[in-house]
Amino acid sequence: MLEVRDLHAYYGKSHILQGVDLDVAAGEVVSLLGRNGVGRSTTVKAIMGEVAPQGTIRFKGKDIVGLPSYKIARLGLGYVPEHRDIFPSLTVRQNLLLGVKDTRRPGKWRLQDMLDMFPNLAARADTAAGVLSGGEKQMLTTCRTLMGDPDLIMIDEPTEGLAPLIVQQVGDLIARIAQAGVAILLVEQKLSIALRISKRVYIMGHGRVVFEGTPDELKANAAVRQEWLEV
Amino acid sequence: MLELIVISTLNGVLFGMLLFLLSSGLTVIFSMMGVLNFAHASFYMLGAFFGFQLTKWIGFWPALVLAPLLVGAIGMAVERYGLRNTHKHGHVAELLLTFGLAFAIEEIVSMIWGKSPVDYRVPALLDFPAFTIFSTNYPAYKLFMLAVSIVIFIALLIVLKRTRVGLIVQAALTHPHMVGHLGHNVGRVFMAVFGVGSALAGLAGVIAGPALVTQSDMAAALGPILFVVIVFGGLGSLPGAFIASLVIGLVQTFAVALDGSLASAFGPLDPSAGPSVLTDIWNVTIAQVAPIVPYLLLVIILIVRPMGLMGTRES
Amino acid sequence: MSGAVSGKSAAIEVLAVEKRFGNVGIIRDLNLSVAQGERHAIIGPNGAGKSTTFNLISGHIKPTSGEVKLNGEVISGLQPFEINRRGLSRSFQVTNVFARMSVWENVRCAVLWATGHRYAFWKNVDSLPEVRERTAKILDDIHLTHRRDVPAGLLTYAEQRELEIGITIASGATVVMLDEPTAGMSNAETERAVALIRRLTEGKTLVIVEHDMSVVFGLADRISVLVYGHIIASGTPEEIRRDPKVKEAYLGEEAH
Amino acid sequence: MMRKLTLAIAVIAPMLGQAASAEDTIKIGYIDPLSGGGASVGEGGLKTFQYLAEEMNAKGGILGKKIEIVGLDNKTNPQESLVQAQKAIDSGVRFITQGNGSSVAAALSDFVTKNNTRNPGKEVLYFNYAAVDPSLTNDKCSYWHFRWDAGSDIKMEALTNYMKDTPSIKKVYLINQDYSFGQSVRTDARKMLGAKRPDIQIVGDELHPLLKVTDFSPYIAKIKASGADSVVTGNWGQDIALLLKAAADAGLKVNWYTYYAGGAGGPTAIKQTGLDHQVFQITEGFANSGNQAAMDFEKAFRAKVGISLWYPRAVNEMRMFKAAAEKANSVDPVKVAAALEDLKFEVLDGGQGLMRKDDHQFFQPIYISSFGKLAANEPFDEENTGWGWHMVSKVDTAQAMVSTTCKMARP
Amino acid sequence: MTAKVTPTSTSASNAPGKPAGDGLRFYGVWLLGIAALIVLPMLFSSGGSLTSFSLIGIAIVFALSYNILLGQTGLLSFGHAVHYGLGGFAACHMMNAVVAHKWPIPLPFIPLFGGLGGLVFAIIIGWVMTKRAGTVFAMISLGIGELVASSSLILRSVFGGESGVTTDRTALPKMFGWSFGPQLQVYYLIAFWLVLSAIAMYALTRTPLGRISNAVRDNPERVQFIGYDPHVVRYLAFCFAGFFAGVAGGLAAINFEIANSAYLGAIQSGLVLFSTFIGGTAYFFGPILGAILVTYLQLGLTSVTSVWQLYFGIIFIGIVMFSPGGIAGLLMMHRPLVRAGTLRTVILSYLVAVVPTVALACGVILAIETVARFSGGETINLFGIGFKPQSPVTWIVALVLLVGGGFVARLSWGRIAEAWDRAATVARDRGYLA
Repeated sequence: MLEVRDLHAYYGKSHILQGVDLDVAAGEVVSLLGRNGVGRSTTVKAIMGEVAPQGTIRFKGKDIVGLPSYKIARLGLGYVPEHRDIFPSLTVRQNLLLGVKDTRRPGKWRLQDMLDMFPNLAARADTAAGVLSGGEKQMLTTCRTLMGDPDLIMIDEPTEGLAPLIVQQVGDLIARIAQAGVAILLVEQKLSIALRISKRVYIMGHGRVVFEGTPDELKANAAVRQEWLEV
Repeated sequence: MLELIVISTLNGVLFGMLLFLLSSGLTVIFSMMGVLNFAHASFYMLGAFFGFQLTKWIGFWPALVLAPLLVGAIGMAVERYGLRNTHKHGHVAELLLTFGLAFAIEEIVSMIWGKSPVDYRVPALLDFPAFTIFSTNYPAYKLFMLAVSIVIFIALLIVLKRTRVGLIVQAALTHPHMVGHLGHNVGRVFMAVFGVGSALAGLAGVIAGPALVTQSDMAAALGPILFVVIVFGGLGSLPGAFIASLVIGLVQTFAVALDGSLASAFGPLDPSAGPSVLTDIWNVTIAQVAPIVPYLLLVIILIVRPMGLMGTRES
Repeated sequence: MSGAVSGKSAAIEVLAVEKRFGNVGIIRDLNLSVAQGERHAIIGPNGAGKSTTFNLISGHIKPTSGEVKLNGEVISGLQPFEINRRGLSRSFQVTNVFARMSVWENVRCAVLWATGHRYAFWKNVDSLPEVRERTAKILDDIHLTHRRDVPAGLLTYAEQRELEIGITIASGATVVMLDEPTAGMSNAETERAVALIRRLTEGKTLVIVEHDMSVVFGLADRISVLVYGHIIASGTPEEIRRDPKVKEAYLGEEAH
Repeated sequence: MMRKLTLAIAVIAPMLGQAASAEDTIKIGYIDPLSGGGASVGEGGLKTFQYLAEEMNAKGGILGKKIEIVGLDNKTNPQESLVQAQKAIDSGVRFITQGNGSSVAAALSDFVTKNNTRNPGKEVLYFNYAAVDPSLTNDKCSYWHFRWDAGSDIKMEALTNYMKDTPSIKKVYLINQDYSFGQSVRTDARKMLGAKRPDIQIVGDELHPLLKVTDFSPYIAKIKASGADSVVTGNWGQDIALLLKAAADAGLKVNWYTYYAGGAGGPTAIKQTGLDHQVFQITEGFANSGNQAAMDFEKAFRAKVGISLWYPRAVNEMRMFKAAAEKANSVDPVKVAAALEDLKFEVLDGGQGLMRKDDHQFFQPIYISSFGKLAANEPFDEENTGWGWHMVSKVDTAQAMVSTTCKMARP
Repeated sequence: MTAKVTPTSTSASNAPGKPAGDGLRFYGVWLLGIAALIVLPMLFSSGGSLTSFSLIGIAIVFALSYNILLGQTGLLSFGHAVHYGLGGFAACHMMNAVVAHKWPIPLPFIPLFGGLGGLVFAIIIGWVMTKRAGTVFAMISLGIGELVASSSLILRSVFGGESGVTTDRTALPKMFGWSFGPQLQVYYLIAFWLVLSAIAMYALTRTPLGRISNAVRDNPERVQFIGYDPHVVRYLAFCFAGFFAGVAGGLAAINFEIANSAYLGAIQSGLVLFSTFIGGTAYFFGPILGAILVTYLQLGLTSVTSVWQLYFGIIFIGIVMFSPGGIAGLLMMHRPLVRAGTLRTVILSYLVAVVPTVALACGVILAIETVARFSGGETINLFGIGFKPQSPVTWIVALVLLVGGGFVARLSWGRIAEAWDRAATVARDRGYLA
């Protein structure tokens, strides 16, 4: 469904992505792992058109390089950014409603489903989103993107700065999305969730993919973990 | 005394609402795009002249609808072909672009309609005194202006807070990229915002034109006070602009009503001292300085509270 | 949790500092002590409050409660420039150089206050020998002499990071704080930067926030681990490496 | 080579002064706003002078020389006026005329005086057709300045002479722009009314900032509260239009004694407000004055230029200039100036006028007229409103004379 | 203020260690400028030219003083004329006082008092104004500008109401036997002060304060972490700007022998902003170019067309949109190419573009003038060809020029861009362009 070939990206003159290749099939859960600063976030930003990419990016067979991000989004590619850009002055409900791309064509995720799924959000449906806790914000942004009915959702560091219990909940949410048949590209630093729900994992280092395999293969490969992931 | 207070209050509110009518569009544009549109008063002037011309051709009421639309279209063109390209050079460049635009528009207007005031009249339907207090008439047209201002205020609040478009606009204010990632065309949203802001200025022009003088220098005369209103109220805050309009309207009206000066409060200075700055300051009445009081308020509030009355950010 | 290091007097002491934004507590009961001449690294997962800690110490933001001391003197509540004048200098995580000025000018500006020229408007800045020498030395140290006339905004990312370090140490501050100095650098660049930092901070107190563990372990005498605005562990690199709490915080799993 | 270069630069540089053109034309520099806020007034004046020049040229000009009006835009800015005056003098202008803005007039008068002392043989005369600040013919008077408009004190003299005989006036409210002209209106009114009709009560005396007020309702409220039956105001431009509008809106029923209600946009505003014959104006002439020659002139003027004659004094100025030149048999400014002193002249609207030697102020009959529906014998309306000026009173020259404090330095 | 990276900045151009030839060239430029100032009145000796040159000189000092704020420190002021005006009033009052008290102060010293007038006000008001930069500063300056301009009409004893304060420059004690009556002498006085002020302001950019001002402009936050209080830096820069604006005002007072409220107003503030921005704020000589051009246009355009303000607006919009670095920025863009020796390709493409661009400009001018003069019916004189505004021929010519010129011009501009890219790539390869 998503095909990335030889993706390069620059910040000014610095060559951040140096030829990334990755694939996500329909309905597949794939994790993109690696330490900070290796270019994981830049990869998803480049796919969304927020960072000017060079190379080939195909989504559902369509070349999306150079498209404005709203057009990419409308093709069915959802993106939950790293910093959980909620709209702080809007209420939770309004945030969720903004995820809907076209009010005339309701998608498979409805507002009520979301609220039912997350009693926390339901309880705060009409308060300003700015006061939510980090975990709730993560739920909110992810749900908001789901409201747009994506076929593939890219989630950047959903567990960043979250307490272990909340991390667990976020993991559950992602698993549920996967069950619903939405493909997921998960950018993570923590191994636990990624290994639990992914079908395949990529590990990035220095602007390239340095490892590709199943979670089991990764668990087995201590050297790779030691070199690219651990402290 | 009571009479003067009642009438001054009424006048102040009416004038304040006129200010709000004029500044609402400016606030909308600033709050959404961070652009201080120096050409706003020029769009107001365009509205007045379009209103005048269309009234001549098709009557006031159709003009009331059509002229703002025209001005809005011009505003959208300015955003699309001017501001959008300038955006990368920063807010100062954007501001200067509108500064130049104000110059050009004034000249274009005077080229087409001349430099004398045009005969733009209150529509016959509203040309009667609505009510009388203390034997002072209040013309229906002023009440019409008041009503339009309030309707615009409420409508803008509803649009911004309640409608989907308003939500997108508000969201785009803080997180334009995110809004794009959700599949909304942010560029078009900004263009529309600028269009609406300009159209509001145009509407103000159509309505205020007959009440004030419609002339090619009307923009220059009103421009600065609009900045006072929106900066005083807090940049980008619609309720702030509303309150600031009222405050400035009332302050100015009551200042006129007061004849007090330092001399009347503390007695005249020793005349043997001769003329000096002190005697000038001593003898000037509050009424004399009424129209510059807003600027004083502006400077004071910016020094004390740089974000303005209701603002949340500085720039 | 992280008591004062015995034997040496503390260069930086953070005492029970708390920082709240609205209702959200970003930093909770933060205690940290960095001894004179120590190289101290602060690590922790994203969003733990490392940069906020930096901002609290350098005066960029004011603590809600608690105290920060520099060489025994309370500095919390002072303006950043006042703190800087007392001998603390910091860099920024996001590159924060003077974009339209040349590399030479960038460094020279950072030298001016410390050399006592302050707001002088009667001196020709080009004919101040000690300023020139010091600037030239720093440029040499950060290997940017060949780029001296290029506007800083046009440098490569790594060069900008190096310039950032140069500006930070230019004032000759005794306490240097570097916020992710190698973020976004390639391996080779990182190695060079580490060597650079090691050399330039010789004999100074260094506080560094870093993600790259090779940098941290290569540089730091002591490490503090910050999680949720609170320091959960503080000790030598070996102690930290073995600490199970740290592993959990980082990898989100029990150590196995 | 150098000459060629100079020439080349001079060609591409329009500002670098043109060479003085042929000697058989008399150039009159018209310095007034031709762009910006005051342009509507300035353009009207320019057209008037151009019309007068054409008319004279058709009759052989002055002493056989053609008259050329050079329009110079001063943007109502005193400094800009001085630059324009300098440019004009460079291009051979020896007579300048200006009217809008007392600040400009003061600057020009001062400039001309200095120029004439510093450049003997290149004297310049300044004909003032509309700046009415009394100081120009009193403490700041200059030998090289001649004024055809009646000073504001003269107009007030005429107005108070009329008011003296109008017993219905009992309570007067003064509202004026806060600058020298407005203040002289106010102080003269107080002084003269006090002397001529001590029983009249001044119930209010307001100064408001010049051209800064957008809403006069608060002022109207004050006037109303004061119980005034008459308002005296020197306001002009939008300040008079907005004032009258606000009055009409509030239903204020008073008589308005004004200096400039007839200015551009004024009649339109009065008609809009419906103040039928309640607005009075003090002028040295007006369209329906009843004088046949004046009315013929008005008719021809309107047919050609398309606006009404705001400045009968411009006619007096130009014709008197011609008379003086012919009397001196020269267009040398020094000789013309001498010939103008104490020159008697039959003004456009009838009656004898006098250019007083003491202060170079022209004295002439003053009219008080009201604006409203036209009577049968009044052919001229204003600004296509269907309303026009109607004679209320005529004050003869003798009755419109005031004393001067001018101590003129003569060459 | 968004930091904009320009290819080369003021600071980069005069870093020490430049080759000796550069130093010579540097002094050469200054000497050439001074020589030009001396020679100019001999070439153009009419009173009008002298007045124009004098005004341009004053405008240059004023614009340079404004650039201390805008270009050097990044402060956008809408009220800079306040200092100019107060300087003018101070100078006028000083001149009158000198005459009244028979003080032995000759005229050439008067601009200094103008400067003090501007400075004193800056010292008083500046501290609170410069607390913040950006929009807040801009708006305060707008408010202060309006307040002072309005007060000048109320405080009559100082400002003389709207007719202002007049003075007689010839009444002061003579110096070298000059009375300063003739415009030529005034011109040389202005030229002298122009050189003095320009040198002083240039020197200011090379002091620690000047450099730190640039740092505050680029990044006020970071400045705090190298020991400086940006507020103090802005305040000092503001005071210097006020002083030199006051000098300019003093010169204007000498030139016109009058000071009035028009000196203080928004129009004057707007003009200096125009001049400085059009000239370019990134280079010291930018405001000089801008002041010359704007003053020239202001004096020249008004006698050619009645809609000069429209052309002003169009030029300004064009500069903002297509060359935010101003004329100076446009010129200096070529410096790396000159050094790399690749300018030729670009120049050729310029030559190709000149014809259609001029045609387009003529089309615009013709169209505007046709509309402007339609009712009046005056003939439009374009390069000696007369066009009647009512004639359809004129409209067709205008339309053809507009559309045709516009179309071809766009094509040729595309070629310029290509030529630029080629030249710049070469320059970059040769290391002349970062």
